[in-house]
Amino acid sequence: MMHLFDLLLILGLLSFATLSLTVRDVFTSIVLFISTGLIIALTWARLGAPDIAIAEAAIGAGLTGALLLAAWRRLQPAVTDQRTHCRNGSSSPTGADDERH
Amino acid sequence: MSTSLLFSLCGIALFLLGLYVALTTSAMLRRILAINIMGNGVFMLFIASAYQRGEDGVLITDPVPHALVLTGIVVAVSATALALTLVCRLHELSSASHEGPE
Amino acid sequence: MNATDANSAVPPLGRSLLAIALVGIGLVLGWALWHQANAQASLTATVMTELPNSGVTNPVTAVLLNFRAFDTMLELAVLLLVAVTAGMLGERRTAPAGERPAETVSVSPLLLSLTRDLTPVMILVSAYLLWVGAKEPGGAFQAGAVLASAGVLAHFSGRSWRSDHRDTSIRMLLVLGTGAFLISALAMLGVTGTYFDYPVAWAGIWILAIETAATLSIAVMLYVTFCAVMPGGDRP
Amino acid sequence: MTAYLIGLVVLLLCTLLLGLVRVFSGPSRADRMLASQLFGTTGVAIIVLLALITDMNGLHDVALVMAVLAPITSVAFVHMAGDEQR
Repeated sequence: MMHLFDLLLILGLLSFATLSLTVRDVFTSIVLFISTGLIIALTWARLGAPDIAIAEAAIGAGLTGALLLAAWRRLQPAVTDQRTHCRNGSSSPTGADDERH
Repeated sequence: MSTSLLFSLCGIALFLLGLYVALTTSAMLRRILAINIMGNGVFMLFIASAYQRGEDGVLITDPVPHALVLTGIVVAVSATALALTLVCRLHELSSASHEGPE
Repeated sequence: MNATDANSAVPPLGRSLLAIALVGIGLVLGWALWHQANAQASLTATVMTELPNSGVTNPVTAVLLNFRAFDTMLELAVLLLVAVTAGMLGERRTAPAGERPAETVSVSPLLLSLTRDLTPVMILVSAYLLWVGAKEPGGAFQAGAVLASAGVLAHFSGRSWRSDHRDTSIRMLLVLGTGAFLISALAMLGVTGTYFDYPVAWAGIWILAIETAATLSIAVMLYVTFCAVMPGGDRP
Repeated sequence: MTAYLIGLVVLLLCTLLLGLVRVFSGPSRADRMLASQLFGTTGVAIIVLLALITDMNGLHDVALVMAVLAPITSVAFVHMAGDEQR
């Protein structure tokens, strides 16, 4: 029965990571990455490493999400940001949305 | 198949997945995410190798890999933040030079 | 690797070759792991015999703060380096703009009351993690991360901490963790002749003091790094 | 008793994986974000149950930290993307 839990955990981890790295929309990718961090924290708890699970929970829930969303906001080419003078509509070299497949 | 081996294989899969995406994608933010996934795969290999059951079924975990991974996680989030800062700065500079008075 | 320049997507042939190579690496790694599975070397016994001499009873904290304290000190130095670099980048971003426009940040009362209620809880959890780290899971890194999250929440609700890294108090806090480790290493060199060889009687309280310094330092370093990523400068 | 708890954990993990559908197909960004917050709640429940099953008291602290820090991501989301109409 615990084996089933392990298999589900690994399945979820791999599918979250794969989807997070392959989905087109960058925002969805960020949300999936935050969820991947949560599943990784569950995995540390399962593997008997509560120290690391606390660190992963604190960093994954508190810092990574805020950091990635802030960077996503700054990389948005279309959204006008009054704080910076530049407003550009064209895609940029490091632009967030020019994922090619 | 033991639990340790199962999660070790999962760690290897995560590492290879992250490596593939980091080498093939062209979007910077996604590359940073991929490198993070790679790091998590390595951490999982460490923690899975530290997970052992004794003869009487009681859980024995090796604290040294745990300490190493704890250090690694904090350094990883810090490096991620630095990479994000650099990417955002590069994006702002290049878009300013596209729009700028030239 | 031809994929590392930012603007070129890898052609399909390169992708499939790369995928084949990575699958090969995965098979080799899996094979090595399979044969390694029964012959594991473990440091558990060594740590457990030395644990009574370390001053704490949580083995992970003992490894981090006593047995391998050099690693932890260098890690704090890495964090310091990152915080200073990111702080400079954030400063460069806002400096040429001259006067920053006075922003009208409309913070909802819901967010303000959430911050007011949650910040003490976060500080309490952080202190609890720091204190309990000697016996049970917890310690400086976890406490520092929770404290930095409290700072992030305060930043979002418009009451940001002073985060200018040129500020003297912020500078003191930034170097506090690495400095505490250095001072402790040098003091132990004078007392016992080895860098991180604490006297057994004083090890517990000494580790707690270093951990407190490291917690404050980690929280401030993570917060300064976070502020560099936030849009709109260091301060909202 | 332990078998019952393990069954409960497996069930919760299944619901968590089903939530992936909403993240993937949610029409708006808020839907995706809320699904991920729901993962956080489910994760706290799973960790508390794991603490009961494996008899590891340190896991309660994991659940505590996770529950206390969960609002920060949604606050960040509202701050960063709350003014959009999508």
